[in-house]
Amino acid sequence: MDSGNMAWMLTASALVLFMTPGLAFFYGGLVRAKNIVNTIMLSFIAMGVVSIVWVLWGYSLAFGPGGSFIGNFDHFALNGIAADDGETLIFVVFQMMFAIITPALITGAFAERFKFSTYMIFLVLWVTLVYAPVCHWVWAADGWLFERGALDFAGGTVVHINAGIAAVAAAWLVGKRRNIDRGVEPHSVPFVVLGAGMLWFGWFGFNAGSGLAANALAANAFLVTNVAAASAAVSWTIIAQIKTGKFSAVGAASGAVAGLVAITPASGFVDVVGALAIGIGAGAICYGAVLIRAKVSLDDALEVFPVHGIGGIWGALATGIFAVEAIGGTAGLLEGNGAQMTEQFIAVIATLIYSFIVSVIILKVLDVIPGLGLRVSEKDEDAGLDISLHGERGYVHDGAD
Amino acid sequence: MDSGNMAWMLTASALVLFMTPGLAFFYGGLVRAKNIVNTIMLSFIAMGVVSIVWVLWGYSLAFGPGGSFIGNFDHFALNGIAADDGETLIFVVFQMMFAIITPALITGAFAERFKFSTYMIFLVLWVTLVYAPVCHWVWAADGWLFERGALDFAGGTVVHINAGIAAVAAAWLVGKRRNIDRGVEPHSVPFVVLGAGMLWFGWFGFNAGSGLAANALAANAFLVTNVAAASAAVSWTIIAQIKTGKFSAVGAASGAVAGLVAITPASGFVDVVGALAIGIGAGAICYGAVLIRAKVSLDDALEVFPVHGIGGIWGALATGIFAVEAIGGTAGLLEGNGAQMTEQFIAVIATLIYSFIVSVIILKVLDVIPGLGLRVSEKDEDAGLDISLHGERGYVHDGAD
Amino acid sequence: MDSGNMAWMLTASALVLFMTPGLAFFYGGLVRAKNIVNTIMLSFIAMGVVSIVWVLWGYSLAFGPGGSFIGNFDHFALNGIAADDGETLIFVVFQMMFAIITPALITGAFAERFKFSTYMIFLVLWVTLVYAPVCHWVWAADGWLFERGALDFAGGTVVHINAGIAAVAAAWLVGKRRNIDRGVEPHSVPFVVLGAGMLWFGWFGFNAGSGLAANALAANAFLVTNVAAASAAVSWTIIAQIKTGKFSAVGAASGAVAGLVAITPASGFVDVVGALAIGIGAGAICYGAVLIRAKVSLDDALEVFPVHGIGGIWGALATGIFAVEAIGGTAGLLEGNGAQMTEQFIAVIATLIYSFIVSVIILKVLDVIPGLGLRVSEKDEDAGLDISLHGERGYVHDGAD
Amino acid sequence: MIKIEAIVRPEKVNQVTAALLDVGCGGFHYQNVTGQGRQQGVEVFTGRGGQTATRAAMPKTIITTVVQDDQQATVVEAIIAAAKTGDEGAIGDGKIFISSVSDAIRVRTNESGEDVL
Amino acid sequence: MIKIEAIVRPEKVNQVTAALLDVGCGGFHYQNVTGQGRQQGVEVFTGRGGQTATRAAMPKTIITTVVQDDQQATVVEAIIAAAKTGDEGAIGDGKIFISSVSDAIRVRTNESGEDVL
Amino acid sequence: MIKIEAIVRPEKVNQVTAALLDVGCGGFHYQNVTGQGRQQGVEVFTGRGGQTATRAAMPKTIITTVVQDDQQATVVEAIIAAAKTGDEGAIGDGKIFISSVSDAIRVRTNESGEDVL
Ligand SMILES: Nc1ncnc2c1ncn2[C@@H]1O[C@H](COP(=O)(O)OP(=O)(O)O)[C@@H](O)[C@H]1O
Ligand SMILES: Nc1ncnc2c1ncn2[C@@H]1O[C@H](COP(=O)(O)OP(=O)(O)O)[C@@H](O)[C@H]1O
Ligand SMILES: Nc1ncnc2c1ncn2[C@@H]1O[C@H](COP(=O)(O)OP(=O)(O)O)[C@@H](O)[C@H]1O
Repeated sequence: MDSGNMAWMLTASALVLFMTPGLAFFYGGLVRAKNIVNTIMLSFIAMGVVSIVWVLWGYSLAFGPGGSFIGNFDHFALNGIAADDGETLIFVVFQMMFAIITPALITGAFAERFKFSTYMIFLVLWVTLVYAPVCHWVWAADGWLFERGALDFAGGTVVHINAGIAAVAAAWLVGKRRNIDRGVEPHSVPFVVLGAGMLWFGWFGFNAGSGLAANALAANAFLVTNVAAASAAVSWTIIAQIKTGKFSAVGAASGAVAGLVAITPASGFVDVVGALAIGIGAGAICYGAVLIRAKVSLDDALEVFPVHGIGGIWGALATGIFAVEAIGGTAGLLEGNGAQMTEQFIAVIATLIYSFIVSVIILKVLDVIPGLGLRVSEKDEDAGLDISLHGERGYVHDGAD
Repeated sequence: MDSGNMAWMLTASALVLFMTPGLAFFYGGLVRAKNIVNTIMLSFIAMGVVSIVWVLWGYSLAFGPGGSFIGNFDHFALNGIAADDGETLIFVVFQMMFAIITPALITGAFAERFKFSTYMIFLVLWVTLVYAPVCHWVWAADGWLFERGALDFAGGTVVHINAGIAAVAAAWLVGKRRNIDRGVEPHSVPFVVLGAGMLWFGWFGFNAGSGLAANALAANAFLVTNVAAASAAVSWTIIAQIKTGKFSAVGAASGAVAGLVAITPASGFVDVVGALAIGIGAGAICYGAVLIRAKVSLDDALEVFPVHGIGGIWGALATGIFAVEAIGGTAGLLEGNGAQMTEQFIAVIATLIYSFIVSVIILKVLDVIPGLGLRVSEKDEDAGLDISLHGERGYVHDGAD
Repeated sequence: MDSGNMAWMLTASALVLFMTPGLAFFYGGLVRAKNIVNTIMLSFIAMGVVSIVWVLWGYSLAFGPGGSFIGNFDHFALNGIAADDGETLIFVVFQMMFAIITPALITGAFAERFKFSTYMIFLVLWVTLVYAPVCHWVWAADGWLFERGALDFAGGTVVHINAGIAAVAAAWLVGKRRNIDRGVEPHSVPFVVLGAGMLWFGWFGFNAGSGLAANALAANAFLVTNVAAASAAVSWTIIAQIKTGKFSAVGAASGAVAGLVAITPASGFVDVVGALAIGIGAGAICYGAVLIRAKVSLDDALEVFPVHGIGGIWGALATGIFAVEAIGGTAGLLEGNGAQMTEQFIAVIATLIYSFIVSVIILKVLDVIPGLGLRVSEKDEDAGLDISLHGERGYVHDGAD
Repeated sequence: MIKIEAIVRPEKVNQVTAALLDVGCGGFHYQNVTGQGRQQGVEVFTGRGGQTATRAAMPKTIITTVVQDDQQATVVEAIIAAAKTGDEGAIGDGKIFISSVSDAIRVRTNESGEDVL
Repeated sequence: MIKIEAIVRPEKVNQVTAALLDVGCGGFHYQNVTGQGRQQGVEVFTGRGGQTATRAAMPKTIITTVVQDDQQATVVEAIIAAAKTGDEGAIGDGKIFISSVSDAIRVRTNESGEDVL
Repeated sequence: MIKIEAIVRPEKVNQVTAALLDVGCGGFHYQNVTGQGRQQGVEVFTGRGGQTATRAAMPKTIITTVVQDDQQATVVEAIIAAAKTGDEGAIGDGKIFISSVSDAIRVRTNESGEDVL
């Protein structure tokens, strides 16, 4: 790997890492003030736990030799990777950052009521049993979806659909929050936008880094990433404005994230016109999905499925529609390659089914283990998780301190 | 473009994008708590709207072939840019980030009272009719200022003087805020400094990226950028301290921004001694400009003209004074090339006049279009724009939520 | 320097600069709300003052030719560095960022009570008399510790032990804060985690940039940096949970920082297994050090010595233990090179003694100079430093504004 | 006219205010306070998260409503029903203080007296 | 001695407090509260910005001043003049409550009674 | 029953509340307010940090405790001792207001009267 590509991959890895604190603030701003510490901590501790899992066995399961379904333990603790093999080392690092943020995304579904101790174990199990296999299917050279030719440049299926559907499982099993009939006003809109800004910034590493090189493909990925985020932010904002008469900043931020989600699988395959279509579509579709989600009884608190699940599905299909052969080497539906759509469908469905089922199993098991369980007590939920689980108040402004 | 240069330009583009959320927080901290969402949103939505304008026609008008005044529509929707032309693609991206932040800078002038719907249209018109032409003059190969030899390494005229004088037009036409006779205390000093930190960080991409390569010139630009920011922060802080007896953190942050503004045009041409002079001068001059601005009746709410306008003018002239031939290939006044000062003057004056007049016309037109208008109602202004325009409160800490 | 290495060093320099605002927020969140502006400002102004000192004489003293103890003034104002010598220019920049954050780290010790005017002079003196020499010893080609072969890849001794022991001197001489018997609750846990996220992100530049190239060594440094931060965050969190029953977010953030500190000297020498050991150790050791510090009467307000001093010592020794010859060219104790431990010990002890003594002398002198003095008045301390020294309130949310 | 001040757990505010409207209160206002009574302290982390300290003063919300004298019993009952934890109640559920108000004036209309409530 | 508590729109605080000083009030204090009266709710976004909900409880500020009995009329008038929206007033302009205070003590000097105000 | 409201410097809250517990107060609550009395203003920066303005209204904390009538003197004394700056006191140390409370009810138990305090 030449120094230029290495320079970019080091940077891209740092950028993707920075997305997880970004997510902490994006999610943190959306909850009530009494749960801010907990919400931030759900993301932050993922940086801790998942990094360890990844270097011990996660990477090996995801990218080690094995079968078409999952790798093996050959690279346990990065065994067998030479100290001067920069290409592999930086790939381990870059992929680690993806493994961190994926389960952190799920936490939006069960915000404001999940047991923290159980969550730490959930992280270990979910990365091992769900993330690593799906990652292997899509990105490992011998993964079955990779071999079929499903396109997922930067993680539409592996990261977003995967997290989105696991979020459904989690929201369902942990149950509805107490006392939210009046709706929950985000306690800090600035934090939501700060988080969105950090995510947008970091996403350039996510998408433009996924070609593992600093070349024209990376520049294109960067361009379309920005355009999709922008157009989804605008489309969500305008649609919400038409419906309510107000320009929601949280909506603009959510739209940007929806656009970023949708362009993720497509960023190595589409041009700027495709990006505009994907972005505008993402803003509209995910906004609609949020409205529908509000009508069903599933308390996916921070809309993980409507944004990451639906946004990811839209992106995966849109990749099949708008792929431009001159860019990523594969033509899409609009260039006459309808077959690609089938592969995209298969990847989506397979991820949805596998991730949902295994996530349910993991959560069910954690629920019945004595001393664990998914949900905090009513008393702790009412008082807020910050005081009850973390012994910390988010903000202390009173005269006494 | 080799992988090293591409790596740096990808990074620099991400850094410049990150400046806009930085600006959102810098400005957001300075306003009253009831307008925080609006202020942040003015910057954030620019990332949306301008990105779309830029890839559709903005880039083409700014850098497409045309005349010495403006480009044409040849590259509408990036038409004619090959998928493997990384050099052009990353240039489109890098320049897009400049087009985003420039109108976002203007928003400081009309903070706390501008109609948001009108603003979204203003963004489209201003980038098209003011930003694109001025950008063409200065940076396109056939731009008239470029051909005359005016020096503007990273956007002193294109970005800062341009935004600064448009800010005067906007503050003048939208009128004074209600009820500010007691002065407005920044509602969140931490956000001001957070924003300044993000701006300072992102500015390395702005200036050190403007040579479009990772080489000694970039390293020098990085160095002088940091030195000018630092010395302006210190000079503003000390001068304000002498005058008032207090060390204002907002002053230190404003000084840093003033220094960054002033070094922007110079960063490819001066050495570290020039940077110290430019920085110290920027802190003193912009501080004085703020005091003078407070004496005239123009309610440029967040001091856009004193900092970006005056700072930009000082930087443009200082470039002519301190340019070192060994660095950027052009000598300045101190090295005996007095003629360069003339070019710098012409660029400054041309930008001031053109941007002011066209900004006034745009705003006047928007003011009279039925259903638009520049200013929110008194009731909305009093209640705060967050609730009235955005349906959101910045901070919700009360017991009920 | 090829474009790839230059690209990475530009990026790494920006990342390290970004750590100082990160530190401002990390520290700022930990203090009481009435001192937030002051605490942030202590870090922010270091970006101003130290940058100036560094380019004028700091770099020259640290890296100019001279003796084994300190450089000389040959490179005053960067005299003699050619405009096209990118390699030296970027080295000046990269090292400048280290010189900025080191004294900023010390400020945690005397938070909430130090005189700001005295602090600005302290910055100049400390960087000149303590930082520059120690930096010279360890990193200059003719530094005596460098010549002996002490290993410090990215600044365990130069930055962390150095700041940590100066913090002891400062906390001791400035004395205990008033009215803290009930303990101080951090006033903003979100800011603490934001700061920790920014630090973690920036630290990739710190450590992976310290090889001055984008190569396998940088990738390894990046990897072990992340792993150590992660494992220390987890170990601190779990140990604190076992002791108290709560999952402290401030603890997780502090653990991450402790891990980052400890891996700093080791990051160019150890592999992932070493990083896990160093990280887990750092979390446990620094947590214990905080508990012990709370028992002695030294009011090192934000635990600079327990985290940076003890964490840095652990890292320096652990480098000697876990160094892997295949990575950094030097074997450690576990590979049979016990002699390395001796060098590590000498570097630690020398830094502790020199930094402590000279810091004490500087502070004593500042204390007795009329008009200076270390500590604010009781009245100013009680009212909070924000209002009394800075004329600013951190947060203004009352109806009147 | 009397003023009823109820200090309750912050998480009960929505229930209590809904209950006030149900029994015909014309208005109310509430704000966060820090309060201490018999409630046992909670442990919070101090400093850098190593040490903990016990804080007995806890976040509470005080809800104030001015009503006619004869509404006292109804309103107090409504507040208690809404603010109590479970059937048993729990320490820290709060207190209600009653005091007299001599007049009330509506800013908009200059009206005064009981009609204003 | 009487206590005058005025619940007003937050944006009126500067005017009201200036008016208090004008009519010779010796001091006051104010704080943000959330209040609900007849004022119609405003629509706010909830959750991720898709849905909206109506909130009738709105940010208000309560200004408290303790004055001598005979100042009641002057002070109330001053507050009304400063706090009213336009000439007509608007729903939500606020309310003023009067109650009696039995004593006032100055911490600095231990003085008590009307001189303290 | 009387209500004692002490407006003190924010930095004195811990001392005052400790003093309240010492003299046997059953509970209290406190909150931040902005207050103005005779205290001279402080200069603060406005806008972008160039200009300054004088603000006379300063952050204060109001501590409220309801006690039995006969505790008035003890409690007031305790507050003054804890809230005063130095031996002399300083302008801005605060004020204490006393008013009467007609009843107190404990949410948890429905008890009322002096036992509740
Ligand atoms: N005497 C008092 N004066 C003012 N406030 C009080 C008083 N006693 C209790 N409070 C307030 O009521 C809250 C609940 O009181 P507490 O004694 O904890 O509950 P309980 O009455 O159920 O035992 C306290 O946190 C405090 O805010
Ligand atoms: N009975 C009451 N008790 C306490 N506060 C009240 C009461 N009625 C109104 N308020 C306060 O006064 C504010 C203004 O009341 P509102 O009824 O909206 O205005 P208006 O009196 O102009 O119709 C409310 O938001 C609330 O804070
Ligand atoms: N008449 C009053 N009504 C209500 N609050 C008052 C009154 N006078 C003073 N205060 C409050 O008491 C605080 C201290 O008053 P101040 O006059 O500054 O102190 P001192 O009594 O020592 O001269 C003020 O900031 C204000 O909050």
